[in-house]
Amino acid sequence: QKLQVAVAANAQFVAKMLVKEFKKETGIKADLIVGASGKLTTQIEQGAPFDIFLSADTKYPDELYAKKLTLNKPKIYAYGSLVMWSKKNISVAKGIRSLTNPAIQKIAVANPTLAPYGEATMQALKATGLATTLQPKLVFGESIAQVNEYLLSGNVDVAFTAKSVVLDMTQKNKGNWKEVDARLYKPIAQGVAILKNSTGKNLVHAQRFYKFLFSREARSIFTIYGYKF
Amino acid sequence: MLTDYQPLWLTLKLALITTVCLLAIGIPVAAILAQSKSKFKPFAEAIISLPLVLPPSVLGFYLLLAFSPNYGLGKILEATFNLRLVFSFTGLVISSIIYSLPFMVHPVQAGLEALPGSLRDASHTLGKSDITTFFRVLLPNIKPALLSGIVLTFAHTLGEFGLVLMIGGNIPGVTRVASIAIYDEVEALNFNTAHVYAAILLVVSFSILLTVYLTNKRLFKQVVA
Amino acid sequence: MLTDYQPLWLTLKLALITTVCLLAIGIPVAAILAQSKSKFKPFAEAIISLPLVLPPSVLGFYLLLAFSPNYGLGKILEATFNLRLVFSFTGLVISSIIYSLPFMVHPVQAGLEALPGSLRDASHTLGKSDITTFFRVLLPNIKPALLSGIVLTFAHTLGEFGLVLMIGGNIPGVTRVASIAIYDEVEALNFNTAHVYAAILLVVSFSILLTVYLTNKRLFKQVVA
Amino acid sequence: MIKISVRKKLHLAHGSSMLSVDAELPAQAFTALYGPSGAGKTTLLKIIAGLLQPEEGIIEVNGETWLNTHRKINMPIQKRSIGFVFQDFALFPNMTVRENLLYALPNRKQTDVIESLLTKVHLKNLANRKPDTLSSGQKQRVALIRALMRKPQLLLLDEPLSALDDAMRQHLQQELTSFYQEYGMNVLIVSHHLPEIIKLSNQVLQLEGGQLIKAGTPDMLFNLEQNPDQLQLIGEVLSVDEQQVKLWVEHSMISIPLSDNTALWKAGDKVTIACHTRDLRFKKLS
Amino acid sequence: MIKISVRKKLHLAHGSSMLSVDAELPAQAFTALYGPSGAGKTTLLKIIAGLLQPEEGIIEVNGETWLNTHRKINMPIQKRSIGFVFQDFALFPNMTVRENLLYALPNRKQTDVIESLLTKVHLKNLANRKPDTLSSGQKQRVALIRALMRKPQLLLLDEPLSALDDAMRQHLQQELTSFYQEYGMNVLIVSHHLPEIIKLSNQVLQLEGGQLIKAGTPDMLFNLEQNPDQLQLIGEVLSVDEQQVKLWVEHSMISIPLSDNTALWKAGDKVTIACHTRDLRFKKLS
Ligand SMILES: Nc1ncnc2c1ncn2[C@@H]1O[C@H](COP(=O)(O)OP(=O)(O)OP(=O)(O)O)[C@@H](O)[C@H]1O
Ligand SMILES: Nc1ncnc2c1ncn2[C@@H]1O[C@H](COP(=O)(O)OP(=O)(O)OP(=O)(O)O)[C@@H](O)[C@H]1O
Ligand code: MOO
Ligand SMILES: [Mg+2]
Ligand SMILES: [Mg+2]
Repeated sequence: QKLQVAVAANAQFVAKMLVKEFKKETGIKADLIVGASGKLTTQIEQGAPFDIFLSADTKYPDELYAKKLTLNKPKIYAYGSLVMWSKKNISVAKGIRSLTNPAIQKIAVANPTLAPYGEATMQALKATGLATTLQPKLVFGESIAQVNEYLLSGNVDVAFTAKSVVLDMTQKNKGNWKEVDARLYKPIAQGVAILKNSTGKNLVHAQRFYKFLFSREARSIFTIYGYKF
Repeated sequence: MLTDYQPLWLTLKLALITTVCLLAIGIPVAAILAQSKSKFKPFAEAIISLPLVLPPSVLGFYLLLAFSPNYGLGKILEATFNLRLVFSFTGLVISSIIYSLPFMVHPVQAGLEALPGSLRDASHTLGKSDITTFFRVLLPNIKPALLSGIVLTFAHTLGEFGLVLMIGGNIPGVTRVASIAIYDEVEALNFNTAHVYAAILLVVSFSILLTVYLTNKRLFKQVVA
Repeated sequence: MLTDYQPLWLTLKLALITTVCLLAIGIPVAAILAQSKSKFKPFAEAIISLPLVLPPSVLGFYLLLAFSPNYGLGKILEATFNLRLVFSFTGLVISSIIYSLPFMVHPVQAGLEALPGSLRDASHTLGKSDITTFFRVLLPNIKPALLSGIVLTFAHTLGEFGLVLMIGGNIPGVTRVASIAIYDEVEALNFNTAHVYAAILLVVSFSILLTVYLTNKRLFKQVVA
Repeated sequence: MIKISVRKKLHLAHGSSMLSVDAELPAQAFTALYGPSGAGKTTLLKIIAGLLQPEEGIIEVNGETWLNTHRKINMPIQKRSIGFVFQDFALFPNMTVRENLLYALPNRKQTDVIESLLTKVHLKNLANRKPDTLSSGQKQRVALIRALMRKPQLLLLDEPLSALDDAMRQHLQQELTSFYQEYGMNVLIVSHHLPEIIKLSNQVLQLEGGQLIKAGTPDMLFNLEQNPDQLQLIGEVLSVDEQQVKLWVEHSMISIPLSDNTALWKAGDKVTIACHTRDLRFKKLS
Repeated sequence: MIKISVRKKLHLAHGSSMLSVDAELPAQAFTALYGPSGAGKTTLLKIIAGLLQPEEGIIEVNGETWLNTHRKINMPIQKRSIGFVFQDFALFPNMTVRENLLYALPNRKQTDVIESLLTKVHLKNLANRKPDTLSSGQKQRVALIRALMRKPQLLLLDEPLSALDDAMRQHLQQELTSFYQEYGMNVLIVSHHLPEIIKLSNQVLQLEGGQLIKAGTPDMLFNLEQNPDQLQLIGEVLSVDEQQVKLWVEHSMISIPLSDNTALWKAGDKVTIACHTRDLRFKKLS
């Protein structure tokens, strides 16, 4: 059976590359299950048959560790960055302040109770003091992934998403983006853990993938996608 | 823990508005289908039944594109009426109407088709127009079917989930309906809140259905006895 | 772009198995309800219709609790049979059966109730048992209703989304059915793949429905002419 | 005067056939439509009412053209001055008896018509009942007076008296005759009860397999005036022995002594039996 | 011998009433059930068949107890040796005529019974047709022979001949009589056609408002005398005017002068007509 990798939505594109590279190196195939970190955590608690979990923060893997659902203490594999991504004709060059522009009608944010990137977005908005002003413009996606979808289908004008997403996407020339001032939100430390569910061959594979995540090859891929260490 | 009842009220509002709109739309559609002998009737019936079998994610995907201000319809709406349907209550109402259409049309059409043809004929031989015949003879005689249609539409809209998940945007007070709230609370592991919402929806849905089945029996008995 | 057809096959498999199981379960249930005069009948009917109106997230929530290896039923199943229903294909089949139950029971029950009572009586006066009467007289005379039941069940299972999202997860080859794959591809921004899946489901669903409506008309004509 | 000339394809049990009727009925005729099941009687009535369309046809009633397929005239049902009593009565279940009648009344103010007709058919007490709570005889009477509300030029009745017990049947026959005379209208009634036809109608149309095979007065059609002093029957010889001949006549057996006349008879022979009415003895059945 | 004693609550139009019948019928009786619409005829037939349950009752057929509510005996419908011809025929639409008969046959090998009965009712050509393509007369004949497949001790017929044209009615009357004699069974037939009852039955039960108001032979009930020197017929009064009475007797009309005897007659009355055989004139048909 293929390795089952539960991955936070912000990392879905980088994870795809990682899995490809991992297969090239080891011949081990892996499936990605993408979702909001909180949703994946809930599913793991319900007994979802995942082998390894790449979260968007450390809170969720720690919670699983506390409930003895992981094999190891979660470890940070990368730090992510929050960006603002906008449609072609809308500028976000002035950062969060540019959101007061009346041309911006809808702003997509990941669900702060399920997605760490959503939580970070709300922190940034509050820190700027624009949270209440912008409130009527906000729409919430299940995860970063739905936020991306809302922007790409043209239904919102600005989306708060992960840098890895825009780096993947802007190659295809899709709109403008601007990094959110890193001082406005708590650093997004992304943790990984091998899960109790993983047994036999899959556990061996999970352990190899876990190790691979901290390898030089993996790190260079993470770097391409804008992650820091 | 304090429960936020707004999603429940919103759901109720959505179900009510959808049902009223579908009464106005569904009854004429059912009436036309019931008396149609056209060879295109099966096509029309298949299209109307589509929401019954199509995944909400398919419908949601198409609506997302259709309503998007980037393309076609959505663009026109935004340009002319400054109306954006995704992430708006109006959008939910429109998609609920599409989604619940078969739940209104089917029972009413079946009711009309089950009426003996001689009732319509008799009214015609008494010199009455199609409209008079429909409102004074046909419609009053399919009350149980009409009731079924209303109740099924209402209850089914209470239960709408997939579509709202895709085009709603989870905006409290605007598109965060009860079914979405439950999903959210479950995913956030707030099982207690989820329990409250789920229990309320379960009780409401069950009560509505039970009323229909008990009433239908009674209505039926009235006709027979 | 290369399309992964596995979700479509998985969906087909789920729909087929569910339909076969529901034939075995739904027909007896419909038969019992059709001839019941019990005062509990409306309760049974309301319970069976519940999946029609209940949000998939409510049903999903309760199934999640029931199936979860952390509590009651799920714990027992895991302990005694080492069977885990959440995030498994078997779990999907069971929840699909619950979810599509009214789609099989309703048409078959309606078909049986619409048969003139004298057919059953006549068979009894000819010395035939209930079972013989049911399989040789009643069932063959509700072919259109039976066909509707089969097709609606099949098509409705094709379209299952909310439930799978909640208790199936998104595990390739196990629970990643087409409706979920569409949702996923849309979120992965692979709109093209989503288009392919959606178009296939749309065409399949529409063809099935159209066949039913065309066939029902033909079957009906056969009876009348 | 009513002129009917219609052609319509029928799907009969033995393949398709043609309903083909050409008839002229005098003004204020009480016409019976007679013929075996499936002959096309109901179809003809519905064509006249406008409920079915013939492929080809002309229908003229009292000088007004209701249908002329050549001249593309097809008067809407609502405009045709008809009253139709359906085989299943077709009372509106949602309305009481009085509401059914009120619905049919063209001028809603003339409710005294309703009251007088209700009284005439002894339904005054039931005026506020819903149709489903009425006996079939009562339903039939409501259907009949409802059809009269418009004072139609043509009353179409589809087997309105079949499957009723004799008392009820006779009561309705009388009422029908009196309405016919009082309103001076045309009546077209489907019936396969010969005595009823003879009693009620002054014109008969006989249909068979969609074809009009006979038309005329009941006297002409059923040879009634042939020999009213003679009773004519047909019997079958059951047995012949030394003393007597046993005959089967209309489901009873009689025996007669041998004679010259009967000498050559043998079992199975068919025999006509005649009797002068003065030799008959009558007794009313209670 | 058949013993019936049942009580069942009926929901009549005018409120609820009681079906209350106590009767004993001799072995191999051909019994007619007679009475106005809503009297409870169909209900009684269904109780005997076991399709309806009375609140209280005893039914014994040829010494076998089918129902005894006191002794809590209630033989299942399937075990009762009955043939039931329903008002709506109840042929199985999914089976051809032959398949309908085959389904009813207890021993699937004796298919020669089917062929001989099909021949007897002139349906051999239609054996492979589905019921929906048959005329109502043909359907009725299939229903009748299907009910005979089990060679039942009791044949129950619910208005099997109403709403049929005369020719078809008489044909089926003859067939019914011959089956009755050939099979030596009991027959219980619902009919409101008096001549038919007198022609066919040797026992009559008259129901009204759920009550058995008269029982006996037709001779007794309708004051007929049986006499081989007498030809007995039943006629219907067509009209009464100043000079004469017109009567409809067996497909022809006769008229007789007014007399004291006929003074109180009115149209629709049923009349027995008797004639001594010496007054009959016979002529062999060639
Ligand atoms: N709309 C129609 N078009 C063509 N054929 C029809 C139509 N309606 C009925 N028929 C057929 O025409 C034939 C005559 O039907 P119709 O109902 O007129 O008979 P009927 O004389 O009224 O018989 P019954 O005495 O049994 O009522 C039947 O064989 C029937 O199947
Ligand atoms: N199952 C039942 N229980 C109680 N009452 C019934 C039941 N079925 C019928 N009735 C009522 O009993 C009365 C007699 O009905 P039934 O059908 O026996 O009459 P019938 O003599 O056959 O009349 P018809 O000549 O019209 O067929 C009717 O008024 C009917 O409403
Ligand atoms: O990657 Mo997340 O869990 O959607 O913030
Ligand atoms: Mg007819
Ligand atoms: Mg009856």
